[in-house]
Amino acid sequence: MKTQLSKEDLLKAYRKMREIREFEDRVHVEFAKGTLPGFVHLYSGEEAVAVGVCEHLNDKDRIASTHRGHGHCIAKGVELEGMMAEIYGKKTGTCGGKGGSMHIADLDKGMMGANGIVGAGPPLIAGASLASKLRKDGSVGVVFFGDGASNQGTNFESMNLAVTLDLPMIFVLENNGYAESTSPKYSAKVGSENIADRARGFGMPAVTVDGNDFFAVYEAAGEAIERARKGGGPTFIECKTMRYFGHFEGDAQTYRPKNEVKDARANDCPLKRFADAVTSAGLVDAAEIEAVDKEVLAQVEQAVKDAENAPQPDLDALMNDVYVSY
Amino acid sequence: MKTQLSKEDLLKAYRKMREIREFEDRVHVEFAKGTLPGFVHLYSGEEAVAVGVCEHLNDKDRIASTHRGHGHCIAKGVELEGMMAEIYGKKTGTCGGKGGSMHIADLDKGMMGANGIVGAGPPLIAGASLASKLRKDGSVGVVFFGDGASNQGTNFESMNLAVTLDLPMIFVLENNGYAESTSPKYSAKVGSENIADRARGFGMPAVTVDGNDFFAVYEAAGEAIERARKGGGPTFIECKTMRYFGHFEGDAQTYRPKNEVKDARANDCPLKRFADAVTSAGLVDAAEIEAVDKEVLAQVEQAVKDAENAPQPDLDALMNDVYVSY
Amino acid sequence: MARKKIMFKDAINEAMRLEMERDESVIILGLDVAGSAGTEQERDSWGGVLGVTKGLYPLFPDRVIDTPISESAYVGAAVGASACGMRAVGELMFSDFMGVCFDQLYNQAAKFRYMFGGKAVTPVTIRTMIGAGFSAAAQHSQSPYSMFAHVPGLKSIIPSNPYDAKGLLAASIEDDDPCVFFEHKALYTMKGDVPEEHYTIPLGEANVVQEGKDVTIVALARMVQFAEKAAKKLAKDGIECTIIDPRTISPMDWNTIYSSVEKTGRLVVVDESYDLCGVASDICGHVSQNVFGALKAAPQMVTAPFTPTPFAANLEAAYLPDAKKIEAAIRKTME
Amino acid sequence: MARKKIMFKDAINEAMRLEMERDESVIILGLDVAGSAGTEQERDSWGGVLGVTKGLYPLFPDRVIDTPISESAYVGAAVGASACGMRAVGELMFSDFMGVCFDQLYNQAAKFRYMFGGKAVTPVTIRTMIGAGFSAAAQHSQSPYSMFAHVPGLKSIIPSNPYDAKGLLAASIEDDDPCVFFEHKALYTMKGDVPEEHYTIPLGEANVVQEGKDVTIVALARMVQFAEKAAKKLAKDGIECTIIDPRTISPMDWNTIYSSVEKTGRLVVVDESYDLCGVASDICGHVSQNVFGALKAAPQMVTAPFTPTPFAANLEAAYLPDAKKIEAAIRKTME
Ligand SMILES: Cc1ncc(C[n+]2csc(CCOP(=O)(O)OP(=O)(O)O)c2C)c(N)n1
Ligand SMILES: Cc1ncc(C[n+]2csc(CCOP(=O)(O)OP(=O)(O)O)c2C)c(N)n1
Ligand SMILES: [Mg+2]
Ligand SMILES: [Mg+2]
Repeated sequence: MKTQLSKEDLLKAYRKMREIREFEDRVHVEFAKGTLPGFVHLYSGEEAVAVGVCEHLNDKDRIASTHRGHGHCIAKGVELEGMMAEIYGKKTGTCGGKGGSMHIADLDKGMMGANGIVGAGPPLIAGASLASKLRKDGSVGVVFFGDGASNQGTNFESMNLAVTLDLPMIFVLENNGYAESTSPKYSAKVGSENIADRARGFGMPAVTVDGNDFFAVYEAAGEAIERARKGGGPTFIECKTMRYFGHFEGDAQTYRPKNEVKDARANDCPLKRFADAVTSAGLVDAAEIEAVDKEVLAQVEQAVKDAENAPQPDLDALMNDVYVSY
Repeated sequence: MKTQLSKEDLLKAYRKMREIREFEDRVHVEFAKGTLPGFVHLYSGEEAVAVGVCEHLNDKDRIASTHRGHGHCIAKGVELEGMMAEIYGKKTGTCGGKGGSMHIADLDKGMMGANGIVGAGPPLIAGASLASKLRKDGSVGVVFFGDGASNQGTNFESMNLAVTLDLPMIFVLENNGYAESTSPKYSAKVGSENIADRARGFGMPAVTVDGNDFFAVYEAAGEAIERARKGGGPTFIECKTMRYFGHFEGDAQTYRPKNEVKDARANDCPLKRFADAVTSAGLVDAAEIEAVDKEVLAQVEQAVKDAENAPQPDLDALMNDVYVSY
Repeated sequence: MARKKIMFKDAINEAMRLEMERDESVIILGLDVAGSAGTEQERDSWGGVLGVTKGLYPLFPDRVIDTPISESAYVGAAVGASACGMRAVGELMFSDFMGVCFDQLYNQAAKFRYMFGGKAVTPVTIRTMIGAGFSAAAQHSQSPYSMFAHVPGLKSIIPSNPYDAKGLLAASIEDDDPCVFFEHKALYTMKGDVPEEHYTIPLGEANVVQEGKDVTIVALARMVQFAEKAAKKLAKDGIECTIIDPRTISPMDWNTIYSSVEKTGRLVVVDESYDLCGVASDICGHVSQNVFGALKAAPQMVTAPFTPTPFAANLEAAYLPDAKKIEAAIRKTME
Repeated sequence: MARKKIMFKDAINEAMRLEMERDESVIILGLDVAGSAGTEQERDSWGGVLGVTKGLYPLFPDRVIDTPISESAYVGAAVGASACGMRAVGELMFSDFMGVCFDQLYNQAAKFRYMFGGKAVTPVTIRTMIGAGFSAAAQHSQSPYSMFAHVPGLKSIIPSNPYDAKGLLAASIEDDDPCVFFEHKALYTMKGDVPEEHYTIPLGEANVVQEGKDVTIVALARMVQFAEKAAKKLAKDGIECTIIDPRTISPMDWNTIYSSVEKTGRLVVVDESYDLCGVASDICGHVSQNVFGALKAAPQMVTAPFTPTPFAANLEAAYLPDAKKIEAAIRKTME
């Protein structure tokens, strides 16, 4: 295999993917125990998308995320300790326990929030990208959204706005084959195999890549982001991937073929594919991969413990931070 | 020229176009006198679109219109006497004076209303078309909308919904080169000459026709409507045309090239083109055309007089018809 | 009538089923209202995100229609179809999502009849969830019905128990005006006696849950339970409460509220949403305008504080009105 | 200060110009805010649909940005840009169009700060027209500010004269919270004294237009003029009115209203929108809760009837509150 990434970079990317996987798998377990409240949507299986894109970004670049936001947060550098505490609704959470799984954000890291409204991200990142363009600082905006969200008017309008204003903006479609229980074969029948074809009609470059192949995502994103940084306008990237858990935790997934996830885990896991590729190419040792796995496991274990033990928010937090001043 | 239309049909179509032209030109004059209130948007110049499409429709077929709705109303068979009275805000108006220019509707004629909200029509006609489909009565829904409106999320969402549900629905884009003062070259840069290319990406047939050529519109619409009636799903038709007046009455039109309208009136007028074509093909006599012109002139003259002399709505109309029951 | 108590959500399901049986023009549109669309699995896998429409697709496969995620288009389609002779029931999953499709309700459905000179009839019903209490945070916990009530042309219905839910939903679907039907998600599992057969409850008639001479409590949806709890507590101290559940806030049954206040002279309004331009201040305002002379004490509002809904359980508990806060407000009117 | 009186709309233009001069991060986004985009003619041909932004594009060609007709995208972009260090002024042409883009204000801008644990600052301002009186019918005449006021996280500003318009818009743009600025279209040509230089008027401070001992009138936007007219008429009969213009309804300056009612004991609220869940009933409700003891008579609301705005001139005139209706309401409080 060919890649321009250094060993350090490769291990960093792998670590991020592993952090996501470990984090999500653990949240899945904790949720099943009944210790976690609210609606929780997990990103396991889609790690190569978030990490493949975000490895090109720095804190000045902005991303907007979805209801399925943990992976984007971790990929963008939000600390998983704070995230875990947030999901537990604790004072030490990234948002002080006031946002929860669906609203984790860290603006200092350029992470503009998971979002409970499907399709809310594209306009926001159009704005972030406009700020980048006006400030001429070379930063870009990236919006992640699902195959279901790709049908929302806000998404279409934002594609058109990005083209009109020539924004440094990347649309990353995470086509995981389902919006809740509905397939894009029903809801986004674009007359072709790829939803990206619909985007191309808006007048921007649009590609479809294997979203479980970190390197495919990484390359497509790199090209798009570089073009955007240089004033070349927006790009649309469709990543075909799969979610390993239900739409949200608690979903019985009766709409899925029996072995879909099992097969994917066995044969198309983005982490395995990455590890196999880099080890068999001799770029990274298997032992190094295993060391990362262990470290991340321990880190997540600790994050859960800390979150469990962390205090609830103080009651006066209820009334704080509605406004800067009122 | 070749056409399947009988002489009677040709004269009927011409009469509709003439009614629109005469009606609008007269409203323009009356508005300038200061006798008409509110926002008024005129359709002069675009007659071939409304009539070319609506000649295929019957009262069971539904259309939704725009802020520029008089032409669609007339083409769909709404009586111009009631329309004129409506624009004057009189009791005898199509809507009893409560709607005005922006809300003329006649549901008995399948005319679901001019609309003050840009992009409101497509979802409504998706619903109308769904009703057609479920009732299996062979009726169709047609939505008219502008180049500006083509950027509204509702429009994109409705295209996708129409494809998803395989609706008997026709999207008729009236590309008249301006949304208020803004050109689609700016606001709908689709990466090609035609906005229809953007629609094609949604997975439905999409064509672009000369919207000032009645026969081109008529043929494209006929094909689409026939397909829809037979269960063949939605079609998108872009009609390139021009409005002869300002965005609304009172618009100084400083955004337009000096001779744009003058040239179009001289060389590309849909009525002239129609008359020339049918007379030179020997299908209709020039005298017959002139007779229609005269009759329509008189009809509009009378409509204005009647509207002027009609009574205002009774004051208790203020509180009526908010609900069926409350 | 002898059957077991059923859940609020099953009462809603039953109302839809009966309406669909009675009237071919009743259709359902929404996200995953059947489920599995486009997959190789059997349909009806979801029946709506919390299973409320489950089982309807197999009975009416043409009339339970899954849509892409595009609320403007499908809510608008429900409106448009209803203006063309159907009685569409559109499901807006959470009322929090109103912001992506409000135009089709507030400028279209609500205004057709008036703008078109009385010629339009748009018997659309929109079902949508409200309410906090599920750690669903700021964008899945709201109760924005006051915004709908402010719109002439719309009716707003807010049931508080399974019996009312069934009867009011049937009435909404049969009603010839656009109705927005707000379902409190925390009530979905509430059980109650519900006749199996079809029945309707007229829109615009409040339910007097209990009568007492000292104070009138007006409460909506889940707040009715809390009001009952508070009233029970106060009864021990000899304070007797009337509890009125308006059930619909547009039309509002002012007569029932006014005549109760004329008897008790005291008013407490409990609402899960905010006081500013909300239902609570509205009822206090109308009562003070129209039965001022009867008031013995300042009317009191018990509402959520003016903040988004917080995620953390302890904050959300503090955010919600509860029996204690209601009790305190009632005692205040008795001072 | 010695210059001629200027129009309300020019005062708004001036506020934007001064803010753009003072602060590079101020940008304007909207439909035809410059105009002629994509044509071969010179830009700035429109300056907004009624010319309010005219002349700004030539001064700030990068920062006056025309957008396609897609309110969700560009209002959302204004929000997003503002969360990233800009101070965007988004123009939503008519507030009636809120229904196509409300989510970006009500679930996004309004909630960021709270949901994100106090870390977000979103100093976006949305300018938008309100008001009837122009035969603009049901979809271009509304005043839906009560819906915005019901949303924690948003501020709602409603100026009634050129001086306030300039100072309040400057304050809104400089404010670090999301502001929605409602401009009554019938006031655009109203003239008044307006200092040429920059100034701000604090958000949340009512203006006491005049003081009188008998009755407190609270009125907004265009209704202030009507209230003044009614007060003048009543003054001849010896009835002295206080007129309060809240100027912002969220935050609402309750103190000023309450202390006035404490003095006069009588309240009339005039609002161009509807009573049901609107500002008028809200103010009556809050006053009755909080200064009940001071009230000598039932508070009165003067609002539009609960109907869409009719087109015909005679119906629209009957629809709007006016000095006569206000006078009648005041006399009622004096009975
Ligand atoms: C406006 C809006 N509509 C509907 C929902 C409910 N909802 C949440 S996630 C989801 C499915 C999203 O599917 P997709 O975009 O494919 O993302 P995925 O869950 O597959 O990551 C739906 C319908 C919502 N949150 N917001
Ligand atoms: C949602 C909404 N946004 C903006 C407007 C204001 N507006 C009315 S017509 C118009 C331009 C429409 O242009 P186009 O769709 O091309 O139609 P045309 O006027 O050319 O027929 C605009 C911006 C509106 N009425 N509704
Ligand atoms: Mg998906
Ligand atoms: Mg146009």
